[in-house]
Amino acid sequence: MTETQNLTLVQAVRDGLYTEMREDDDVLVLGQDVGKNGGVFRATEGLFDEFGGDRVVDTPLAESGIVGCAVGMAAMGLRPVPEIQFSGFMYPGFDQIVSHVARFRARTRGQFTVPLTLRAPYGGGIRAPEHHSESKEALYAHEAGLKVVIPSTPHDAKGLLAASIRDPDPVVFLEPKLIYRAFREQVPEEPYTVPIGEAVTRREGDDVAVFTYGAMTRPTLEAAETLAEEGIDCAVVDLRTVSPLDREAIVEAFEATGRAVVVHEAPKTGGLAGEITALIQEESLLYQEAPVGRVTGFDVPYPLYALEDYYLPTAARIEDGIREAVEF
Amino acid sequence: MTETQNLTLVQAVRDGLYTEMREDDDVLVLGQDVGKNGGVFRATEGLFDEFGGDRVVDTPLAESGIVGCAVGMAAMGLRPVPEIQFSGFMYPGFDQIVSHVARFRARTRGQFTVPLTLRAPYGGGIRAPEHHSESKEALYAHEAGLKVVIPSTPHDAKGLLAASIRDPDPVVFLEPKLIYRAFREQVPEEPYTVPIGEAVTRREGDDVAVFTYGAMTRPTLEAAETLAEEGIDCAVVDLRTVSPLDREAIVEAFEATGRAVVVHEAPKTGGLAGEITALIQEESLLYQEAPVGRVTGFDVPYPLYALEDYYLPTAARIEDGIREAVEF
Amino acid sequence: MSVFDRPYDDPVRVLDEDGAVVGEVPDVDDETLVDIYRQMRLARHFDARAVSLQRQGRMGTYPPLSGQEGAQVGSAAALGDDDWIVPSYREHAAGFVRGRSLKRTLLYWMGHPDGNRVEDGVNVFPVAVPIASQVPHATGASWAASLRGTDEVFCCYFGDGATSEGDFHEGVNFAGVFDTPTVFFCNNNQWAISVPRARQTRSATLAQKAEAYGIDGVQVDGMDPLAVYRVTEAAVEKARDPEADRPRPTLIEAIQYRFGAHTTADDPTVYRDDDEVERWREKDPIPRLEAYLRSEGVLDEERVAEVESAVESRVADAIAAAESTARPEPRELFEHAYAEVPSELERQHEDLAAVRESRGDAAFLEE
Amino acid sequence: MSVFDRPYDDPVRVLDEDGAVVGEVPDVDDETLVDIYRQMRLARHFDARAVSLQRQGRMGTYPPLSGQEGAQVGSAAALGDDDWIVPSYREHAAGFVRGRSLKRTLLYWMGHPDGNRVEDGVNVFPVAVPIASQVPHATGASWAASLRGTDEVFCCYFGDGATSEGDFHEGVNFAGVFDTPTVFFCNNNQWAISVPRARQTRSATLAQKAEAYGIDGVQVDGMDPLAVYRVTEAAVEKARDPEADRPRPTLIEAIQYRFGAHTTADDPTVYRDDDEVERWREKDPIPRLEAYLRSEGVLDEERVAEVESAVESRVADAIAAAESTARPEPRELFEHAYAEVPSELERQHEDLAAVRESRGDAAFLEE
Ligand SMILES: Cc1ncc(C[n+]2csc(CCOP(=O)(O)OP(=O)(O)O)c2C)c(N)n1
Ligand SMILES: Cc1ncc(C[n+]2csc(CCOP(=O)(O)OP(=O)(O)O)c2C)c(N)n1
Ligand SMILES: [Mg+2]
Ligand SMILES: [Mg+2]
Repeated sequence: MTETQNLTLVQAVRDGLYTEMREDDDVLVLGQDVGKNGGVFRATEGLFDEFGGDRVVDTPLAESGIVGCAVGMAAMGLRPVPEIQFSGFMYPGFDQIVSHVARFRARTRGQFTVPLTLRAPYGGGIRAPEHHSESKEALYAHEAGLKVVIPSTPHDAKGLLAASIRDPDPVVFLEPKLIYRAFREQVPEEPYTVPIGEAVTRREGDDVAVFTYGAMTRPTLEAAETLAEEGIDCAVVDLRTVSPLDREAIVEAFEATGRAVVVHEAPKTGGLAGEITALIQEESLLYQEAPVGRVTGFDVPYPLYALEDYYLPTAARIEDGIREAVEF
Repeated sequence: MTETQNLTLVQAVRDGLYTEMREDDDVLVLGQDVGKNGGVFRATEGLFDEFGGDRVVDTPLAESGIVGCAVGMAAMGLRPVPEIQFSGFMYPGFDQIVSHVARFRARTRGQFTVPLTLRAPYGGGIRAPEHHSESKEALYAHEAGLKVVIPSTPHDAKGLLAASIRDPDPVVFLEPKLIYRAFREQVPEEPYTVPIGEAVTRREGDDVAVFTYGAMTRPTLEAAETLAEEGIDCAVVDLRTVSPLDREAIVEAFEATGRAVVVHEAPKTGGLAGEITALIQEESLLYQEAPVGRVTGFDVPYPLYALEDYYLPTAARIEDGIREAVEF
Repeated sequence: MSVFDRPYDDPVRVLDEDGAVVGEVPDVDDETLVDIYRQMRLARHFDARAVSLQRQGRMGTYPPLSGQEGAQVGSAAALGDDDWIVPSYREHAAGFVRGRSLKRTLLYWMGHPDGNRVEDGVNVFPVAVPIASQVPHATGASWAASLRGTDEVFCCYFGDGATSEGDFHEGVNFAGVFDTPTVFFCNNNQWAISVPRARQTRSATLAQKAEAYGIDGVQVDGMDPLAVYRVTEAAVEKARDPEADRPRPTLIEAIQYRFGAHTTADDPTVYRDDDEVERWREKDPIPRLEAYLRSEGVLDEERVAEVESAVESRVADAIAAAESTARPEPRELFEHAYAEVPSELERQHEDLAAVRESRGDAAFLEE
Repeated sequence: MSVFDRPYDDPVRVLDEDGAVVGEVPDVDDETLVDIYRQMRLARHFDARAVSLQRQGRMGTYPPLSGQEGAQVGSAAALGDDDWIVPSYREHAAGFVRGRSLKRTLLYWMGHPDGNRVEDGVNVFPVAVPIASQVPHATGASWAASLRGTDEVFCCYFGDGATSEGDFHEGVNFAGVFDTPTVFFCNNNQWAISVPRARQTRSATLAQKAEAYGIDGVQVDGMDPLAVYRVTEAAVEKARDPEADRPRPTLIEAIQYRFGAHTTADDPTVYRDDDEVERWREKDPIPRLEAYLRSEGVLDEERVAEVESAVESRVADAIAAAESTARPEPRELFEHAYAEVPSELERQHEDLAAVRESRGDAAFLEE
């Protein structure tokens, strides 16, 4: 029988790192404060003591250096897992991500590959200072050569992280920090993977398909429950991987109802909801009974936290968005 | 009577810089090789001699420094026009663009503003080395606080550039270098502006609306001419500004025919065609007779140039895409 | 001889740890000295109160500065009236010296958008959270000043960790090339969260990084406000009115220590010893200056008590004012992204307003 | 005494401009010396032919290296068999020394994807076009080698302009902190396109930027292949087998000049004087080494002629081979973005294939 532990999402991330490092000596983590401090969210707690400073590396404060060094390491066959302290600080490393991480393989016809997993806590809602609440997954999803994974449960977090670390392609692994400690789940102690590129249906429903991921999964499920009381039956699909999208799952869920809503906290314009809408109508226009609704963050810079509750989609806004799609 | 000159697009850019610098002493250009060399595409030719080294500044080779210094200058009331030599080299300055250029105004409730115009030659098709052919306008369009302008004619280039420089908001001004010298047009000698945020119809047509911008405008028009011979009558709308989108013009052109195709050279997934599709079905689903077609670059890193002709949308691919939308 | 002509590892000093004079006291009047003292006391008290507000859930994450008052106040006090500071997120004290209000500083850490506004006429850049990203801003802003022929000097603050970022390198390098009137003031507080100074870089001093840019670099005892004053004053003077060959920009490394946590979200006991903290506490800038001023007869029990109570009431008033500030209106979200609100954004605002209308604010705010 | 213990502005030299010995000749056998000569001749001839291919429209933009052979060949020749180079876009000559084929180098500049592959067993990183972005790669790769306990040293090339980029700063700083076996080799050819060295930075030398990272920095006459050999060999040795206190990484500034244009798209007469070019031509590394080798009796007319004809036919063969390489198939576009082609990308490929099927390649290719 599989032993399990009751873990939060961030503990599951830590456990995923731990088990992958134990499995494979080539795996190492590097980043700011990941060592003795165990990460500002404790995602690497205890790893320094367990694996030592060569495999759990506190780096200087320089994101391009972190990502760029990880590129060099990965090209030489290691499996680096660089951490960027908050996804809002990935931008100083953006050139390395776009110009190198995403394209080393394509450029060299697979001769040089950089199978690194770039982790970052992401998203809003924790009353953080400026620049600490970004959700810009769309930037990475637009870069061919990258995979982009966003877990929404402890179980998935560990399994998707393991899959990412083992994946031959580089993965941007965004961890919704709003739910880092929001709830616990039984997580197997042993290593396992959850496949990249596969969405999962969190709730079955016949009236409308709601697509979401990350921290928005919970208010979406909440909205679905409320609507169920009104007799509106929502399917809720957690995408888990936002690049490449699980097109088959999206199309199937959509065609079952002809109505869809996409929920994400990233800004609307240019966000993934647009892409998902486009792919739905590309594949399934004839099934479409209503416009695909988008319940998203607004097209504004993420505000200081006194206003973040208005910025982020809430269960109420999601409900209204779903109702609109159903009543169209 | 207005004097005009017969200019190429890059000459019109240069002329736009020249007239704006003459009009306003606060306008200055800075970047790599913009001085004595006149820019690697000659977009700043002669400006150094005309305005001197304080206003036409060769900088060290550092994009974050260029953009970051321009932020400081703009915050103090200057109107800097930083040039990034190729849009593929904007990424090292991406943090400054996203974290500061886009949000100085919002953060400070309009107290500090950074009305700079960030120019870069962009797009593929000129047999350039790696990283010289990027079209990643979607990255900037996803950033609230930025405007993103892409001219497709010499006349627009000068007028839009002037509008950008005078605009109170920061503008990312992407110049399709494939058509820098592709054709000439009469361009007024005096200063004038073309409004940001307004699309223009390049060709009227009753059967389908085709939305495009930049260098893709020409093959799109070409495709439209070919299709006209077959009796398919395309409206071609040149968006000119890709953020904020001219939603009204898009909706109007779409509703007139109920069919649309979007053409851009950027990769498909997460590209602006998805956003435009989403906005069309959001506003006008009931008019929709066919899926909105997307004729775009592929979801791959931009190839070395021996393959770029296959990567870029051609008149033939655009024709096929339009035909599909019409025949659906 | 210029204060810059010294080995990089020989910090400028004025007072020793007991407040005894060991270097050249800056040539300022007593009121200025008392003011430096008062500002340090203000900052220290503000800091303690802010940390406690955070503990009580009345404020979000807050970065304390205790221990660093000497560097912040000493430098900011040495600037001219029209000069600017370009801070990171920890320079509350420098901000206060320059006229930034306590109330707005509190509001900022309370997540209120008004906290990011700067009082009119106060020459302080908005807080920069992305490390080192403000460095090129300072270069560009001071460059603009010199292009316009104003006399303004810009003092840019950043930490020891910031020196590892590309933006530090690019920003200071541009300053060297364009010879801008900029003072790059590094608050080397020995730690970048949990990463010690020695792990940031193998260079023996941070001051010597100036070599890479052909500008002057100098160390100063950052817990000696008078030494900081002196070296900043010299850097400002040189920026404003350079000698023939001397570059205008200067890199100052102010050696200091943060007594507290990196932020209220941080637990420093995980990564550093109490012993170390204790050793640095002996260098506390406040008793040092107080001892000197008492020995000079500039301060006495009574004036110290006066300062104390003035500082306490100022902070209390500011907290009261901040806490009674109205919550920002949600429309604020949409108003300032652009000079004019684009139509789509207007629509988004209407959507939000509609939900609030029908559901009330309860739909957004946890109790 | 170590070759690194010298003022930053005192370049290591071995031969003067006429090939007379003015420093310590590296301790290598004659064949190695002839090989350095041969490789420089090869690079020079390759360069001339490549420029002319571009002029004839048989190749795209090409960055010539004439004038820089001494630095590239001298350094690459000093590496051990298992060592690596991490080049920018201009180090064709260094690549040839390490076993990179002429043909693939040509294919790269012809835009053929096969040009980006490296021959099996050849320890050369792919070309890096974004300036300085390869610097952290070299640090990371050499760090990996030292973590794994291999003996490999990584020599990273970049230009004078590259030293202004944040990635240079971050990459070299990491190397200092983690004490990686890396040689940072700066080809200071005086120009970054049209921007002169003096405009890149106010620091008097680039070598002194090493101060910022606590590592050794040294200047070398980059047009003297033997001086370059010597200093690189010392840096490699130190990286592989460091003395107690000495850091493993080294920053080498090789002073040199590009005789030609930045690339075939550039017209240098716009920004620099012929005089300047002429002055630097007198330092040409090839005649210098040739004079020395002739004076030593290692080369004579006959061997020089041999080298010349061997070089010519090698380049001619490579051009023939490159030009007869089949055009890449469009499916190449899709195959390598990911280890496995995602379904949507497969569909995109099918779309393209369908258009080609119905329209033929004429629909894509201008005649
Ligand atoms: C670009 C960036 N990366 C990471 C962070 C997260 N972070 C905030 S403060 C800090 C440490 C800063 O250290 P230092 O520069 O020494 O300043 P100090 O906090 O000690 O004043 C880090 C890593 C950030 N704010 N910005
Ligand atoms: C990040 C980046 N910015 C700009 C460019 C455009 N560019 C190509 S080469 C070059 C000059 C490089 O100068 P240097 O580093 O001295 O190398 P050199 O070409 O002289 O060998 C520039 C600006 C680039 N390739 N990458
Ligand atoms: Mg610090
Ligand atoms: Mg150069």
